[in-house]
Amino acid sequence: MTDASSSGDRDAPADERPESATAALLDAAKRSDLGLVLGTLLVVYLAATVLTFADGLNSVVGLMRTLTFLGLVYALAALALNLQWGYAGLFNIGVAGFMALGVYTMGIVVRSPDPAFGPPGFGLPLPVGIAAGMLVAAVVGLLAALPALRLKADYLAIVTLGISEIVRLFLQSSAFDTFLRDSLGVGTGGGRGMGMPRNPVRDLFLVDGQAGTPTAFGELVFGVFGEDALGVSNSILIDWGYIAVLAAFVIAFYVLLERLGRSPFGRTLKAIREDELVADSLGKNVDLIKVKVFVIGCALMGLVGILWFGSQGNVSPTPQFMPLLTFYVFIAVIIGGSGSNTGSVLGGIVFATVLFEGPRRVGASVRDVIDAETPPSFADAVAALDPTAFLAFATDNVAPLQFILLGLILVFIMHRRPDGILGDRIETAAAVDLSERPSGGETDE
Amino acid sequence: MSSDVPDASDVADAADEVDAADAITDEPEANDSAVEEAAKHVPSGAPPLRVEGLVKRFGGVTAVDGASFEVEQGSLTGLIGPNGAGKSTTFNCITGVHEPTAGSVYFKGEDVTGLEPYRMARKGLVRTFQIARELSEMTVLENLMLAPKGQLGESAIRAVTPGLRGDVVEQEEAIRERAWETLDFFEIDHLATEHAGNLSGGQRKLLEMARALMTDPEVVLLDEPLAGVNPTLEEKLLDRIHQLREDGYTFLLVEHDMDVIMNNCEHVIVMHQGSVLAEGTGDEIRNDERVIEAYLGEDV
Amino acid sequence: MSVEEGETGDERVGESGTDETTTDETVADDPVESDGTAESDATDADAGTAHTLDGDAILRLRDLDAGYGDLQILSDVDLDVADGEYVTIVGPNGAGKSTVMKTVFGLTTYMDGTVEFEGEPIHGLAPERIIREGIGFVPQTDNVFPGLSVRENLEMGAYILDEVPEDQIEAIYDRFPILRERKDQKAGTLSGGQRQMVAMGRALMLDPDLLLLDEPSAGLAPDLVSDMFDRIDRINDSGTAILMVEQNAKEALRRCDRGYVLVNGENRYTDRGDVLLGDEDVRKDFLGG
Amino acid sequence: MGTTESSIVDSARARPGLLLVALLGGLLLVDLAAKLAGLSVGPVGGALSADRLGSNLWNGVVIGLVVGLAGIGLSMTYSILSFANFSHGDLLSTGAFTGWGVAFLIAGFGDVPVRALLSVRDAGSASAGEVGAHILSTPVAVLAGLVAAFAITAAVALALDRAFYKPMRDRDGISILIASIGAALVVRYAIQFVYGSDRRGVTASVDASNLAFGPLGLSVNAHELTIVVAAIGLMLAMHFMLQRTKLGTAMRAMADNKDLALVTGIPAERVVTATWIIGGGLAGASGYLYVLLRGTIQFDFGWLLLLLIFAAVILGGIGSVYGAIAGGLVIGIVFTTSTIWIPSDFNEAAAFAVMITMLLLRPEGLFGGVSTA
Repeated sequence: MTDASSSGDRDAPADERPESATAALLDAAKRSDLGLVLGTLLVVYLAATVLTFADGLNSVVGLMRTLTFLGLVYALAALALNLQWGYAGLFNIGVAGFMALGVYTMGIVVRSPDPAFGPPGFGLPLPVGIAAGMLVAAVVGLLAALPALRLKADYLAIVTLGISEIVRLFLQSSAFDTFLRDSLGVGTGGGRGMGMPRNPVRDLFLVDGQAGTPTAFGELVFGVFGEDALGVSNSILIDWGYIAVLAAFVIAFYVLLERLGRSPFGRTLKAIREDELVADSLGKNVDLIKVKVFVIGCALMGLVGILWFGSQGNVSPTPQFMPLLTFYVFIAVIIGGSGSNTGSVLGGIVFATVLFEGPRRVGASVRDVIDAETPPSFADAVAALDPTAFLAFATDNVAPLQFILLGLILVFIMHRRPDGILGDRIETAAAVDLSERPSGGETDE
Repeated sequence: MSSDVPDASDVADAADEVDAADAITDEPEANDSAVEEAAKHVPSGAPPLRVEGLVKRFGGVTAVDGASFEVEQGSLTGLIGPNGAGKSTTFNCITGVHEPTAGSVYFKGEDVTGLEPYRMARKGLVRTFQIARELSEMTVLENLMLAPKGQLGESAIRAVTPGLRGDVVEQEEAIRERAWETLDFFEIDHLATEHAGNLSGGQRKLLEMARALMTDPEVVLLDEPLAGVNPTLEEKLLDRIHQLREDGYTFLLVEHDMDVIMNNCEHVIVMHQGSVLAEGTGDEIRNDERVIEAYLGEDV
Repeated sequence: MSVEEGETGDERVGESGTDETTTDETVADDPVESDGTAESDATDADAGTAHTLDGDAILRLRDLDAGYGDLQILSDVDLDVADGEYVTIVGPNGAGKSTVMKTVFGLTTYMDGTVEFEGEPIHGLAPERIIREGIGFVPQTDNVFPGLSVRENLEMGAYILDEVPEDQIEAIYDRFPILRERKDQKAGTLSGGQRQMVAMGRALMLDPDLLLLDEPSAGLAPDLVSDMFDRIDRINDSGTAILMVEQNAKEALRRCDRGYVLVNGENRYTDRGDVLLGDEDVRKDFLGG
Repeated sequence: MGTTESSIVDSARARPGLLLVALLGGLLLVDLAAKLAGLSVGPVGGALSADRLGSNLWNGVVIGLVVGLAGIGLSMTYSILSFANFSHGDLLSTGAFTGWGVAFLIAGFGDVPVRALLSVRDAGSASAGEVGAHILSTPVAVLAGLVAAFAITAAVALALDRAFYKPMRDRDGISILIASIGAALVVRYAIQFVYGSDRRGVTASVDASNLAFGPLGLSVNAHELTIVVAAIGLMLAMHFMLQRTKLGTAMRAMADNKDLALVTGIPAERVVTATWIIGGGLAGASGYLYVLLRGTIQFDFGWLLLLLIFAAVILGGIGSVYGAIAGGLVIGIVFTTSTIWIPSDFNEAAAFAVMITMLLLRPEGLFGGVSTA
């Protein structure tokens, strides 16, 4: 990639020469959205390889799996939020709540009615659960949107945050769990959460999802990559199978949202974001369109909740659905530049890998090479007057440092690059090419 | 270049698409506009716009105080008055931005008092803004393509469903063509792919009017279309307004440049302190003592 | 102070410069004389085309270009106000009258030209500094703090002083006695005329050399307008120079020393108020010709 | 303009939601009366002792005062700087940790290493609870901590303004709001990094610290009394500052009309500085008092309180200082008395629901706050 860009740099005419090598790289990558995303993933994989190279292929592939999974789920969430915020300017900071609604509804619908296995459910098939999850997220979104969209953006933010917290507190509540059990015969599991239905991808590899009895397909995959061949564990391979599904969803979301954006609907959204009165005066029913886009976005968030947390074995309201989750997604969108779908995918990947997982991995690696005992507290680390001891403390407590970094990056972006890392990517809002006059039309003069 | 007015025949294709769209689309309002669309071709005795006893109060301040007037079919009517006479508030009450405290607004004989701006636009009454409100992050072409009524692709489902998107694309092509023709007409076709935020003040005014026309209106309310426009462009804009009038559009024009009003409008309405002070031709108005007093101030 | 750039002005204009008594004579006492002057001098085109003063001016605008953002409203505006003088700016809607005033106070986008006050360039200064220099400003609308009492509104006018100038507040109560009665009432509950008094009082707290008034009669009931103009006359009589933008051109021109007619952001005519009042061309500018 | 009665009828007709809320409120009151009287008619009524209601109300007032005190700063930054400050909750945590560090230092000086005292944690033989200060045993330490909480938080708020918000002064409210989320992360996790993430007790237990008010059946804790006195004292000081000083008047003027303040010659930056000092200081003090009430401290408690503070401020009318206090009291009382009708799992949800209902029915709040943006 570096080669390609530097040669491109040399060939470029003087007046188009970008200012620096990084700018050149960005410039080249920008011309191909797919190239940009794949290039970023490649860099991430390279870094993952460097970090875990010594531990063998299984660790390398395992880390890559974790990073890819997180990158893709954040990309999905960012895409859904981008529809609301980037396209229509609706400042929804209740993302976590809508994701929770989606995944919990799915769990309740699909789980076995037998209370012996934890909170009982309706025992319906998974597709019904997914549809129900999206529907409930959409309906709550609708209830929130109908009155709240008349409010100013900062009020909408507070209302959506409040709704997200109300959802979490209900799911957390054992009283609510009891209430549901008494009235509907289903439960949420309260603070302990609930186990998620088996991932169908697992059935692809294993008969009835049982470890040790692979299907023909599983046999094939395990045979090529598995412990006896390349040495990658079966569970990691199955996870990669799920990642393929996630990737398909990312592509589907992307295509869906691009189509929405590149249509008269997207054009109206853009107009509403810029100037509601103009859209209104040109005959667009602004309120209806805002409600529509809010509801679509919430349904997608419900789906993202299912795809993300539904694959995690167990969900619990705290800490999984704290408002912090919403802010992560926001940071992903802001990094990529709100309004751009490519930016959202890229922002999701960059956030999850570089900002979310990166510091932990790097911190752990650095800690491994420091030969010092960790002081029990910050005050002790300072009082020790020993840089090594302090570093040991810092690398052992890398999580808060990472959040501080996130905060600083957020502020920095708002100060310096409000358009995100890709800069201002204004995407065409039409279903047809607008770059030049169609040849059929008369040429002027 | 000859007069490439995007008149009814030029936009027939697009208009047909629009009618077809109205029949299918799920929004009830669109059906109204389909009805209106049909009614448009039937000559009706009622004036396109009539305002009766319009009153608008904000708290204790009465901005419009019983204004009544009519705008005739196919006319270019001027609305003038000193600052604070209530012109803008009247405009906002007609277009539905404000709900009048009292009084009525009739569009082609139908009581449309208090309808939201988008419903007024769908009925065929569109307005421009005193300070041009271009959508600066959209290109000039996108600005224009936003406006037409009954776009199939404004339904989210149609916009994304593979089988239905074909119709959307087809209609988009027709709208694009019509947008280009409108740009030609206003001689801003060279700016089509420019972001509207990069336009000069005068060009923005042209864009506003072009965009308003893309809604296929019957009555166009122009709020100071010439403010901040240089003389060359001013002439061009006025010329376009006259051409469009001949094609059957009706204009109500608020403008502070008296010469423009006197030389271009066959009928002038003067507002003062929230109500209509005088009506007549430019010469009648110019020599009306009450008007002179309203403009120069009263003896106190 | 240099006066080289003062163009060959009209003699009539130069006279009315510094003397307060002149003000009284021309404006209040002798309407007959004004009519006479109008007859003789208003020979159309050449009447009142010099926009600057020969003598000293406390406020001096030269070739001023200004507007909002990239929208230029004023082009090459020249304007002078002499010490103690009463100057009004009139003109049709959208002529840029208020823009002149806001530009003096640094509230518009300055583009080119000079704004000098008492010999010092002031464009680019923060409003806080301009107030210190001795200019007070009464905006057209929203010109009181509605949640503050009358007295607090006045106190805010003297924020830059360390101590609240009690004697000045008393002086303003003396000037507008109704404000003394209402001193603890929230300004938001006052009538339009009383609010206008609060706004003027606040702008007078620092005893400015020049008071800018943006359409003081706007929104006032007709019977209050005359009172308002009388008050402005008295403020001027006590030595404060006035630069006023007014919609009610007739009354404003009748009362002022000199008037400027602005059309399309440019100087059109400058002359003694009564002369402009009688000029047929000026009238045409308002109603189109 | 009609008579008052007809305008009430009109507004009820125009706003059915309001009517609904009024009916619901009336129903709850009837139910409450029935419960107190020990009557039970179908779903209405039940049993409720006056003692329990009394202690619920008292607890509500105490929490409400703390929330209201915190809301003052949030309201001020909203009205004067025109943005919803999402880092305000973490200023509460800042005040609590720094203030309690100082209180510990004074209470436990000599017995425990200074570095442990300043980081509000146990060391060696002494647990945090044992070092813990108490208003009856170590009144000086508790009061000094309060002062320190105010001062240090004010300094932190000012530093945040200079670093994060000042460069964005002319930007739109949403951009600054997003930056404030970033600032919140920085502050919250800096606290975690320095003080650790564990929840720990801070107040000592002292015998006979409850004062009983026999006739009312109320048992009032000495710390609750301290909080009420301190919070009301700070509110009165705030009231005096706003009403009687030039700076306070200038703050109200800025909140009323920023453009006019500019042309009047009010130095905006100086007023902004004062706003951060006072708003931040009050946030720090309220965080400190909240910990005095709860007895435990944890790095993210301020953040968790933020929505309640927003609820209070919105209820009172965002931008109005007095509204924030009144809103705080309402939220506090809703928070504690809602347990009469619903499980205590939902008391926070009830407070948010009240806020959301308020926003939907009367976005300007009970007292019609300042409209910005």
